[in-house]
Amino acid sequence: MKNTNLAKRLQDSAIWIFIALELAFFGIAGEFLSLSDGNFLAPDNMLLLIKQTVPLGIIALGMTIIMINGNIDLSVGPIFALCAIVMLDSMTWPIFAGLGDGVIVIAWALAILVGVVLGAINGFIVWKTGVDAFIVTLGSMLGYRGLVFLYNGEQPTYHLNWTLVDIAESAPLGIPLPILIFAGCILFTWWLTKRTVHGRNAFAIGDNRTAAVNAGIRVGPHMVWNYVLIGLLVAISSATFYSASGSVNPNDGMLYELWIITAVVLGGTKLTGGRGSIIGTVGGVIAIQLMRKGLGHIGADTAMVNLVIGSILIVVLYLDRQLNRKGEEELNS
Amino acid sequence: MNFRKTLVTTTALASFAMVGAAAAADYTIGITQNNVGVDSYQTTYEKAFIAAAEANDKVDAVVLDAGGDVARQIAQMEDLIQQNVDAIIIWPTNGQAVIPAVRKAHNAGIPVIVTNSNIAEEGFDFVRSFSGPDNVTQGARSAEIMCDKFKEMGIENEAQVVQISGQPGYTTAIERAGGFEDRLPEVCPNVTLVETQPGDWNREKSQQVMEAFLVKYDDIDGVYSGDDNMGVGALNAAKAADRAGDIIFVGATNFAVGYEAMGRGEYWGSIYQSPVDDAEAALQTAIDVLDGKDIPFLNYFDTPKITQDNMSEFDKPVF
Amino acid sequence: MSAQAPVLELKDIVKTFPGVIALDHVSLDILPGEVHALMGENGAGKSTLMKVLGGIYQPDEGDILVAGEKTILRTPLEAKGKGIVFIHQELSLAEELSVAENIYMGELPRKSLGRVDWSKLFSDVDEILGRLNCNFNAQTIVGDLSIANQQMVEIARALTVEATTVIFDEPTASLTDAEKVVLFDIIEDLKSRGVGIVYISHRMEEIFKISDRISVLRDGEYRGTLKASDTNQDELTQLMIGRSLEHTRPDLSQSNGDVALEVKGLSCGKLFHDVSFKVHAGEVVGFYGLVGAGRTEVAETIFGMRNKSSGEIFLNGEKVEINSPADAIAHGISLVPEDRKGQGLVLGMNCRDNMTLPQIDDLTVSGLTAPQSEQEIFKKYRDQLEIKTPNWKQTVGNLSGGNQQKIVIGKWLSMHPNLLIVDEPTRGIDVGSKSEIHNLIRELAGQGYAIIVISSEMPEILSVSDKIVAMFHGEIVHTFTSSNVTEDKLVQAISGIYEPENAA
Amino acid sequence: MAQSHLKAVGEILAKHGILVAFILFMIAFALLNPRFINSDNLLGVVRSSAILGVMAIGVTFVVVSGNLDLSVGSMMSFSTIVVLDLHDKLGPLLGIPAMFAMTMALGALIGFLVGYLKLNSLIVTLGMLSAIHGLTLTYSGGKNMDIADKDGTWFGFFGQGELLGVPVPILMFALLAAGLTLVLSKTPFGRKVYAVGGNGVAATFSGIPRARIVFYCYLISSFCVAMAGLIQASRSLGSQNTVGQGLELQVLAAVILGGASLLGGSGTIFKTVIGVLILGFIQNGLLLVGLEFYVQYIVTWVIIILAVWLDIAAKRGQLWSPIA
Repeated sequence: MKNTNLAKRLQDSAIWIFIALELAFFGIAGEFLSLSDGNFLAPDNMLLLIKQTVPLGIIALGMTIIMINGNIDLSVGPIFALCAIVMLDSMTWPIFAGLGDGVIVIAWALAILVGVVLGAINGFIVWKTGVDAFIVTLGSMLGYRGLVFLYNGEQPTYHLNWTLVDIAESAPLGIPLPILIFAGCILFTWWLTKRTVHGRNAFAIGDNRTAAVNAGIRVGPHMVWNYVLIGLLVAISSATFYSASGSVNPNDGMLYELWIITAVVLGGTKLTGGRGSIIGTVGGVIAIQLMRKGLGHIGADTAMVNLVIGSILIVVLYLDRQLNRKGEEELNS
Repeated sequence: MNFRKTLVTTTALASFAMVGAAAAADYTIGITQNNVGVDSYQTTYEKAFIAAAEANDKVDAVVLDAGGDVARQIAQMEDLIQQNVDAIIIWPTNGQAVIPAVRKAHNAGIPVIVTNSNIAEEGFDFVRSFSGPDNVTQGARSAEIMCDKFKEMGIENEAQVVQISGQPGYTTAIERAGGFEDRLPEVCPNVTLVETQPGDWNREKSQQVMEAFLVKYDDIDGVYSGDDNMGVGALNAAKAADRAGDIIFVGATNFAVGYEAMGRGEYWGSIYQSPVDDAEAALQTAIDVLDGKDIPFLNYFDTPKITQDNMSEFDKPVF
Repeated sequence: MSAQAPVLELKDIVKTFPGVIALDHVSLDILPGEVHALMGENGAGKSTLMKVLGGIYQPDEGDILVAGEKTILRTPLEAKGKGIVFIHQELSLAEELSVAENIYMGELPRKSLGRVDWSKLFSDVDEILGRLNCNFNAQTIVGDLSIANQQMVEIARALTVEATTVIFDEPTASLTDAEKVVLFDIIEDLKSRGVGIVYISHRMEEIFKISDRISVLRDGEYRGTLKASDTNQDELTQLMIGRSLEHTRPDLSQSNGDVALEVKGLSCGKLFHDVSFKVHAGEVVGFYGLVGAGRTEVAETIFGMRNKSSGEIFLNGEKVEINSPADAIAHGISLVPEDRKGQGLVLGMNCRDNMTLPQIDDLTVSGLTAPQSEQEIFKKYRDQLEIKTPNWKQTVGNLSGGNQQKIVIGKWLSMHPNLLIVDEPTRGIDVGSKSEIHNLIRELAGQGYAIIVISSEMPEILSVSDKIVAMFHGEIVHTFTSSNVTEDKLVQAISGIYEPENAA
Repeated sequence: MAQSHLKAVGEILAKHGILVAFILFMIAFALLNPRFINSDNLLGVVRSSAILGVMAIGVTFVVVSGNLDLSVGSMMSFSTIVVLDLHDKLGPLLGIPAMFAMTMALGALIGFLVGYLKLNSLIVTLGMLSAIHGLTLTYSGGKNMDIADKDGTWFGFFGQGELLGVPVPILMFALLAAGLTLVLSKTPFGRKVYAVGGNGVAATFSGIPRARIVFYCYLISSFCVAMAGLIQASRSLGSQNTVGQGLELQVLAAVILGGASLLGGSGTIFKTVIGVLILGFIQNGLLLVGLEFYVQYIVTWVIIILAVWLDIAAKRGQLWSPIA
């Protein structure tokens, strides 16, 4: 039994070893190749790195719980855009005219409402129709993107409110607000998966659904709550990001779902469910953003970034498979 | 730490040639471009910009490409600010969304020059200068080209025109469409613009949009597209439905493909705009700002009309 | 055991599946503080009865009385609520979670805000594990435990609830002797606390060691209950087998064919080692043993599904290397797998396609599939095996278990193999057509096929095989010929307690 | 009684539901805008869905074998850019086969990773989606790819030409569909693909080389992508690097709409073609009715969920899922 513990420990920390390698490589390579004099490993450059992982990072936390549960959600991209549209547009609605800057709180609340409702719709369809989550969310990815365009045609939704921008760019206790929000979400989802009954049931359902059903866990509502949670996290991520930019294009959020699934898998969460960790996912998201930023720093163009990230994903998948290869009992089917 | 030092010294010479940096470059100028991979204009712009920067030994250039993603462009702006470059040139992916990032650079004391496609009004007081074509005039000139041709053909009283605009939310697209839609009724009051759909600077999408127009409208007399890349897409659709003969195509930013189509007599006219001028003007504006010279806020460079009649005066675009 | 009120009573339980009467008016009573063994051949209805008790199946007729009161058990959860706990042979655990979370799955102790009360959970579980003197604690991850320890977790789960009845289904199948001792102590402990225990097993010596009363089922009928103290193995075997052996044994033609298959010193990792035997053309070699004895694994290795770690295989005297089923089929070997649904059939495909799958490459006309020749094969074996299916288009998933089995047999017979291996030929077959399959096997032997039959039903092995290879824990204990085999020698052999006096 | 009745209706619906839906849509749109059913329009729609259709046929093989392929989008951009570039460098006669070889080499790589190394097909093709996009950008240096002398070449034949009055893309689409239907439903290889998708273990037990079958399915899929790239390149004799972006999910939607199950073992090329045509005609119909193109996304969402839900409901005999 000993080697499985070693394998498991290796697996859990694999993503962090990978990040350390990236830091070392870009740190050294950066000295020569990069034109800017700033040192890549400078503390505030690292802080900037974390800030840039926030949009995908927050959503990836929700995706982790969905995948631990054995499901998946391809519709996070359009939900991300729709929440932002409602947030920015609601600030221009006449009924809130009298509130002045107070409208910001209402705008955030509406954005979160949109995220939760769209998440709940996904959850109910998966539960009540029994259709596979991949197909349901593939459908809702198209449907929600349609809703985004329906809202404002092909035009971007734009409202620049400088107080909102100042809030979003503020840095209480010296740490940028988005990082604090991200930290809060990490804490909550980590606490949920490690400490609460709901979280532990997610593992049980993902690992052995029949055992969970026989033990009396109500799988349906559990799934709906997970989709509501990811909807909430997408809304938080969207509100945080668009408060600082003020304008959203109908095509925003494109391919977000693919990058997020990549990060969660890199972090060690199994696609078939039952195993996964929030901390691993945070590692996965940072690893990808670090790769993008590092390659940019040493002058590699977008082509190289895509080529490298795609290949690394496949290499990690192969290593992961080697690590938990069962003994020779396995039939060579 | 000494390991890194020895590593640095031994390879410094090797890297010296590659970076081509002069003894001590006065200025480090960072540029974040819109989407280099989207079309040849932008690729040629990047090459011209790098060439201009290397030719000028007072300048070190940090060249980044946002790949059309707003989030990535904002991250690149933050990176450039963090590396405290002397000046930042930005080719905005979305004229409105980048304003807060531009303000951050302004507050950090780094002068910002916008190139090719301006940012929205609210951002003007954080920007030192805009260097690029005057897109509103371009739109108006295209309207004039189309109207003159209709008059020549004598159909200026019942002609129907469709428009394929650029990427929604992109200032150049909004300004050119605005210029065209304002100027057309002034020169040809009876010509009706029946529909406008975005082609997103994408030739394939423009071809599909044109196919839809061809199905919807039996007689189309003129097509105005935001640039020749989209214009050629529309032309291909018309040729496939063999109705290209009786449609007047007018575009902007004359691409090589547009120039050839004009040579073949299928494409009527466009606006001549060279990415090389665009790039060099942007770099020069940045250097002037750093040298303390005062330059006009809107620093346009001229983009003349080009039609089948006068195309021989221009040499074929290089992109 | 004084005549106390039974903890659990089954009265005239009837359960039928399409074409099969699984339980025919079975009655059973479990007294508190008693170990009530339940014995019977495979397919005698034992597991069906237990699934009725465990709330997995609903009886068609008859009543279940819990502490004298008539109740209906719709789900395993309801059964557990009524104090009936079922420890399955296949464990249903979440391997990624800790022991504690598995034991209290679905009922984790809560604190405010839906938080898990970890301290209470771990202390309760450690206390139970202590009672079972397990060598692991509440926080160990189940995936890291051995099969035996995982079984302990299932047993521990029974102790979390005030169980009045605990049902063990073949619990010692994969336990070492030391672990068996621990299990029996636990059973003693449960007994002393007045819990009624139902113990299902094949192993005679275990039954006599721990059980007070023994009930026997045969072919879905209740055959009676005996006191362990005043009965013996022969009487029980007789009760289990019922019909006298003589008339079931067909006349065994003397096998004079040459050696079709010879296996020398074959072993595969921990599964089985140093297995050697011969199979002649026209001879049926029966492999008999308990679950986990390695019989299926031997067949899978011969068929190329597993890679052997050592040993040689000879077909018609010629040494062959078999690394994949495709090689085996090329050498004319066919394997009818034990798990019809999982390994034998593509449920989504129709009957004809399933039947002709292994030889599809040969049934072609200029590169395309030839429906007529496939049709012929299907019709031939449908009639020969009397497969009840409306037409060849019927998807296999919609057929009954017996017919599915016949499709798989037809699939491999149509290959005209020179070595046919059949794993549990009549599992899930209704009692009526079992002898049909046995006659077919004998007939094929008569036609010169070399056949290996793997079975865990003694009467089947006895009635079909010319030679019987008894295996225990991955080794061949002894090879009997049809003349010198007796039941109790066979039973002793497969339980690993057989001392060959001087028998041939 | 009710349940078996529902099952019977469900069975018919599941088997031919797609056809019924397709006909209903056509009638509805024809009534709303007569221009919809004039031959030019119908031909135009089929021609423009030919590219998506050709790719969907290839992906059908992959889905029936129980796997997924998200890389077809960027692989199509790759093949379009490469054939345009090689057209000028080597001339069409050499360029086209070279492009097919390069594209099928990518297909072979994926086939090796998923088939022989048994890696998860969703993640492998997700990685390849990004890697191939990088490859395309590196190959083209980010520039558009345009044929220098557009009039002096016959290369436009595939995308713009006509044969016996029928646009060439439609002919290629029909020919490929017919040919591969033959392969999938009438050859031993096709039977094995269904077996591997339906139950991989049982297939191996029947002597079927599962890894090799999966490998060939990805090879066929990459052949179809190369065909699509050829048509696309020839249609406008020039292209951008992102021409195939987002097609992979539209292709998957068409295959699922056609009735192929993501678990493998079911689905036919005919049904996939119907799925592609449904998507094409809905987009066209909505356009003619005057609705924006994005309404089509919402309609597609509804019919995908409905189509798959009814199919599952028919199989289990209950409308609502049994999940507690």
